[in-house]
Amino acid sequence: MTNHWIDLRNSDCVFIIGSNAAENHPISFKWITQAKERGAKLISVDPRFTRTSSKADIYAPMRSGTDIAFIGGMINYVINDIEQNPANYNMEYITQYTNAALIIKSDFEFNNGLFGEIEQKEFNGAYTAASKSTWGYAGGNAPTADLTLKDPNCVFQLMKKHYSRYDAETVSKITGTPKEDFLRVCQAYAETGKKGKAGTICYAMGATQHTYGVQNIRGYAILQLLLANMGVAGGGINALRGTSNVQGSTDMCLLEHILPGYLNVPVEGDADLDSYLRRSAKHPASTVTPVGLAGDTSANWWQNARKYIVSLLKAWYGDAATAENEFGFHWLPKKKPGVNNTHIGLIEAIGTGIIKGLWVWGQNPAAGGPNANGAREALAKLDWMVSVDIWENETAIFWKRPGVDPASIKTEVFMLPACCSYEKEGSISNSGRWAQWRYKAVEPAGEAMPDLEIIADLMARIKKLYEADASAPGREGILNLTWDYEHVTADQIAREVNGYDLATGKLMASFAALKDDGTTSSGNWLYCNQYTEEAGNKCAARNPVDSHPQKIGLYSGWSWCWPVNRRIIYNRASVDLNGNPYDVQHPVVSWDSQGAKWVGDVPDGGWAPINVADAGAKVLPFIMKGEGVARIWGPGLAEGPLPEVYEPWESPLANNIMSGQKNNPCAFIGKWMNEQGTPDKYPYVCTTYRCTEHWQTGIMTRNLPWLNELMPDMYAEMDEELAEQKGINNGDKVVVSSARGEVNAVAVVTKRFKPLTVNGQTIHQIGLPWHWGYAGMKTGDSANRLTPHVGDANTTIPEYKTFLCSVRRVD
Amino acid sequence: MEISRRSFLKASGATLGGLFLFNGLDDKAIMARSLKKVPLQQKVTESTTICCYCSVGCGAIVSVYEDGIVKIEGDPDHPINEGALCPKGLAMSQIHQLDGKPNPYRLTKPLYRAPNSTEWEEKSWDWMLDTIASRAKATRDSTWVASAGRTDGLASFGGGELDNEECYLLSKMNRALGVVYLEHCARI
Amino acid sequence: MSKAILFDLTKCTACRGCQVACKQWNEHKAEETSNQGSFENPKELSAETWLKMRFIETERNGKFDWLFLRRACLHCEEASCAVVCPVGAIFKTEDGFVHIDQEWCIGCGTCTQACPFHVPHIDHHAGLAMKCSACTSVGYNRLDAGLKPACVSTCPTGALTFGDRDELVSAGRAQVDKLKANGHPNAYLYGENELGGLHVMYVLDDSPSAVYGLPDDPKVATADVVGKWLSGLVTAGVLTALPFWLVFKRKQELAGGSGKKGGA
Amino acid sequence: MNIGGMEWGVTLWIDLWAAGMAGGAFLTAFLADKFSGGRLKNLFKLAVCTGIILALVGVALLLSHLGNILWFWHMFVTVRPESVLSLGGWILSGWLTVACIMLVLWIISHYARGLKSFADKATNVLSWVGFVLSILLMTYTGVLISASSEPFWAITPLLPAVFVVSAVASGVAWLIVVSLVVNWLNTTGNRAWNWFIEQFFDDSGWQIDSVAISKLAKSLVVVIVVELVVLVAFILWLSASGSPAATEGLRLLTGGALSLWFWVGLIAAGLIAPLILLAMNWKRDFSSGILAAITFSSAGLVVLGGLLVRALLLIAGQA
Repeated sequence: MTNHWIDLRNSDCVFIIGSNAAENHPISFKWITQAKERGAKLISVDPRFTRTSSKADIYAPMRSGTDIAFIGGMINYVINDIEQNPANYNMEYITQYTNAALIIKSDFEFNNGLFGEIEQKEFNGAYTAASKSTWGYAGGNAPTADLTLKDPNCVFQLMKKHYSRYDAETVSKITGTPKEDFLRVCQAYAETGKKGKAGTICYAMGATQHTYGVQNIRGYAILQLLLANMGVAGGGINALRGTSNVQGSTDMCLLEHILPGYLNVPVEGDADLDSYLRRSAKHPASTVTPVGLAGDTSANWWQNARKYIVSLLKAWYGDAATAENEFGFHWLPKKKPGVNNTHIGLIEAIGTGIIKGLWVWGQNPAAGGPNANGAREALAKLDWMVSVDIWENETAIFWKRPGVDPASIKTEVFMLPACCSYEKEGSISNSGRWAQWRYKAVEPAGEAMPDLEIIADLMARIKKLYEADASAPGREGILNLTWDYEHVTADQIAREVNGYDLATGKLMASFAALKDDGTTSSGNWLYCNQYTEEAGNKCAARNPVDSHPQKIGLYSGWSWCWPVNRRIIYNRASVDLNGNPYDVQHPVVSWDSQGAKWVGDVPDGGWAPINVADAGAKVLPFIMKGEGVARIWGPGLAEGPLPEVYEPWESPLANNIMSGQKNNPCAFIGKWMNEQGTPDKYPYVCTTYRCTEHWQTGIMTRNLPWLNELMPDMYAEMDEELAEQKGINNGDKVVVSSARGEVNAVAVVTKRFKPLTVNGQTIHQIGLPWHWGYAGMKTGDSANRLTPHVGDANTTIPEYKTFLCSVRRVD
Repeated sequence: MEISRRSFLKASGATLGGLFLFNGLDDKAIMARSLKKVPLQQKVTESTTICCYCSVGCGAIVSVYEDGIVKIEGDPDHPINEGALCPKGLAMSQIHQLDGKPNPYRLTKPLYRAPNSTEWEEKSWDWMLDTIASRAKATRDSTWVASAGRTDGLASFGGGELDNEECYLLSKMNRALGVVYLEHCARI
Repeated sequence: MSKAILFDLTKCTACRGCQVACKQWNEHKAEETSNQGSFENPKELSAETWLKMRFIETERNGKFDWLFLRRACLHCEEASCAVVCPVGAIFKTEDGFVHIDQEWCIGCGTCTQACPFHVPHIDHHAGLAMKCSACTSVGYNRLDAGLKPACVSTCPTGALTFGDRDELVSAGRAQVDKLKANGHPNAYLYGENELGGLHVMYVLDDSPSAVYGLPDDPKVATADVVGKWLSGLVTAGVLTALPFWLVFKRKQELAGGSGKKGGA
Repeated sequence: MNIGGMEWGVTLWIDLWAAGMAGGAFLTAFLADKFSGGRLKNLFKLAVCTGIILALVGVALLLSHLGNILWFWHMFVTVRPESVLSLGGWILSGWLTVACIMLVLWIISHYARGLKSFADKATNVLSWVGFVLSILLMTYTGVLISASSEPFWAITPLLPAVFVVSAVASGVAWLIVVSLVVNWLNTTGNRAWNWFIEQFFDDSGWQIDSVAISKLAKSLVVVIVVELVVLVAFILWLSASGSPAATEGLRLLTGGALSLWFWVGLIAAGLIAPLILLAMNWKRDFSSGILAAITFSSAGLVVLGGLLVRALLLIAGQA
């Protein structure tokens, strides 16, 4: 979330798309309800009428997987409205704080759904380097701006041309959303473009779990920038994250492509730190300074990355990390470029025998990953597997799952009992980036141990093995690793994450003071400031008073949030060039000209406002971007600078209505047991989701009787017309099948799903929760037995949300 | 409220008074009675926690009573949830305890399944960690790519349910071992 | 001071935290349930389930809506359960909540039939009638401890509020007026006057009976009990007169007897 | 429809049936005796004696229905006239007390001849009290069900009428059945039976007058007719009530899952068949030979019909 949960109350329009906040984040509705009491509108766009929709002022159904058409249509609506009624929009924001006015290279072309030429790789297509180079700014590191937005090659005009194809009729034809509903959404949300009004977009996996998931979010970003909703209270793009510490685990970068603090992972060919930073575009050389804007300086904060990687290496390798050995940079593993190491790629690599050993820490890929049948088969190819969990989950017992003979599975399996959240101590970071400390309340169940102690003990044993084996390859990094965790505590690690001034041994006060000369350490620069000499462990702070002058609900004294306790990021975009807030009722920050300082939230850098600062120090607001302005035009992504609509990998349509390019050309298409279904055999659109009463693969909820009581069985939701065609009555047992498998479920026949008319064709959608599996107290079939092994072009997030299925009644 | 109660009395009085003159109305049911005062069980410990389910980050209070019963309710001081919790958050107590007894579905012992075996065997922590460590080393060494300082043979899943400190340590351990197949639920 | 709970249906998202909060506070076990084509579960209130949410799918003026109604004791001022209880085990607390004295109840079940809302249920194990006590059960009394009822404490959206009944009536009326002004002409504050005033009131956006299946003008179970007694007594009288007098008055046919003059 | 799960289930059907029948039998015998100038003391004794057994069965079942049997005494330290069950408890206890005292007085007057005139006077007074209590007892069984929130039971005031007339019908039928049984037992010459019966049937013999049995049968015909009339009125009133719940109960009864039991079991077997059989033999002696068998089975059907009417109405109201 760019903003945070409480801030939802400051919104004038809450636009929930690709999320079912009322069901999956029930407490969010505390704040959404308060916004509504203030007169805010709530919009829900969802294939299915959900508990969120039940509270919405406007509900619009849409065909799953057509978000880009929907959002592109909204962008088109807003652009037209901007041209007709510019007074209703914040033109200063659009021209000065985004790249709308910047000129793009003249050889940029968009043709029949493609932004250039594609070359085919093993699992996906990719634009050629030549094509990608046409997406850049004319003028390279000093692009010019046309503040009138009239230049035909400025971002605004290119975008206008691109989305002019997304008129309401075409949008309705693709999405199946009735045109009136679509226009009501456009009109209501466009109203937040007024100065002083704020609209927030809340999304979740409904937006991301597509082969073009990132481009869905890019669409939201463009819309929010056109409406000047970024950085303001009650605005932002808010990913409502689903796991208690998925934010923190992402910040700590338990991901193949990033190191703690979102530093890039080294790849083969990174000869030294400098070339690594250049390639990562986290280098002073990546600074872009637009010409012709009021702001004349781009902070390009990422150019500090050298300080952060060096401090990280110091935290990991201690005294062994020296300037001479580039602080141990080469002890970090280097990825092979072009190899997909993500979840889907990982399962494929198990399937093809590359991966021999796997440890799983509180995750359940045999139920939670895509194409679960394939994942379960793949696990049998492992030599050994470790499952660390508080329950026996589907992954841990894949070898004795229904229908397989355990004796035929060679994998050696270790299952370690872990503590639950209140049997141990530590911090977790919520979706609003608040890191909060939690305490041990009860003794662990049986011999269960905190993961922290398991990791510390395990690595200590591994380290000992390497100390004893002088012939072992690549042992230097292990031997030099700081691992002084014999009596490890969360407190000790929290300090290490924050980092030290190595000269004094004192905790660092903030990442602004981190150095690239090896005199500071920090396990994660983003968390530097969470634990200071003055304030102690700030994650444990419990000051219940909102100290913001206008009480906009920041509660800055309650816990701690990254970066440096900034509760609303990009907040320098919430003020005009003089530092006065656009929304005087809910100012995030404002410039106190008498005191020559910012008041309110921690600002995105303390520099004076653009009109106040001296020439050469007029810092543009979006400090994490090389160009200092927000990217309406986003050349960094795999499939082009503007989101373009494609059909999902499995689509009920023969063609893409918008262009000749049916699917995302850059999407990752897995090969491991991944059959593709066709509409003749699988005519219905299937989507998966969660319900309030269960959570993820269900292993954390299906062992709790109170929750089983509320939602006892796996079910399949469908519309009444489809049910009648198939002779299915409400409550009947049904089998839902895809090209990859079948699941049993109870039919929930409901008016909450309605057949949609898409390009004259009637489309039925079936919805499945994915909370069940064969382990635990209450079992059922896992919806992921049906989902495909395909992923987004940029992130390889699986396309869980749209695939083809069929359904039949079981007698 | 007085008026309504009296009119109710009158109504029932009128209906029955004529019939049963021998017995006045017993108004026990209608007139308010004081409740027997039995104080709540004495709490032994209260600890704050953050809900382990979704990422709203609601505060909760874990109360452990004298008889060992664990109850978990929303933390009224917490600015995000102000004491509220959804059903999952409220059911958190059952992760530890069901109807006053330990939840029988929890794992309480390290379990090992030998290749092709049909069942789990109980093992000690020491044995488990030593064995895993040697398996990890063997796999890493046999799949070591010296030029890139990595192993493709060892993979790690998980982290979204761990604490930040655990995630950090897991990241540190995996990177030190050269693991590049390193993923967790944020990806999916 | 008379207290109450106000349920504002327009704010409820049916997260059902209240259902679990109720179970947890009162230490109730989960019931075995099954999905029968709806999210709603358990199917009915029981001795172990004192509160449940109803999920109502409806189409009004061509517009679909999904409505969520609380189902638990409404704590009537004129409480049928209390009236019919043969041992006087059901009474009102000083706050106005209807309380079943668990040490006096004999489990006869009369209250289960008398309640206009079918709330109390017999716990066949304990042999007692059970229902929501607004968290005033002895040993589990949250109100005494200065807490709100568990369901109210946990409600995220403010759909449930607890406080002085007079204030909640005003709040409920204000919300109903707002609804009426916003396209809900049938909006209604259920419980303001029903049965002498309920201590659990509902802000409804539509007709209580047509949409929510609540009785429009609920009556105390014994409301017309005189008529019912009379109906029985008159019948008995008619039968006294008719067959027996007709048939037996010709006593001379009978052999035995003392010969005394008798009958009519 | 889950009959087993109904709060008011089989124990209550039997309870209400037995208690009502006890009251009905008392009322019948009392009136028969009084109208016939005190010539039917034997019948009266039989009614009281078997009525006590029925009432005890009723009490036992009522107690077994309680969730907390050991706390039944709470009912007897509480007087709550507005609670029908509380009243009912008192009425039933009062009735039982009266009946038992009468029984005791009869036995005493058998052993202590000197007390006979006092006992006669006392039983006469008590019989009037018992008569009133019998009417209240029968009525209470209906009012108990009717004073509820089930529209099927509560929306019309006629349920108590149905219960009263059915209680009287089964009371009459019960007396016919036990009279025939007693007369048959007398013919067996069983010594134990003779000893037992002589304890208080001695002064006027222990034979129930066959004319009295005929008269009871005739009364039964009339009562059945009344019952049919009241039932029809109940059904018509219900269907006119407009209450969906009541209409649904009625549908269940007359056209739904209960309809076979209702039409064949209750109406045909429990009412119409006995009515026809008895009416056909209006002029004949009901007490001997094949006619006795017909009378016996007709009355037996009415007794069972009395149970069925309660079961059906209770199920339909709770379904």
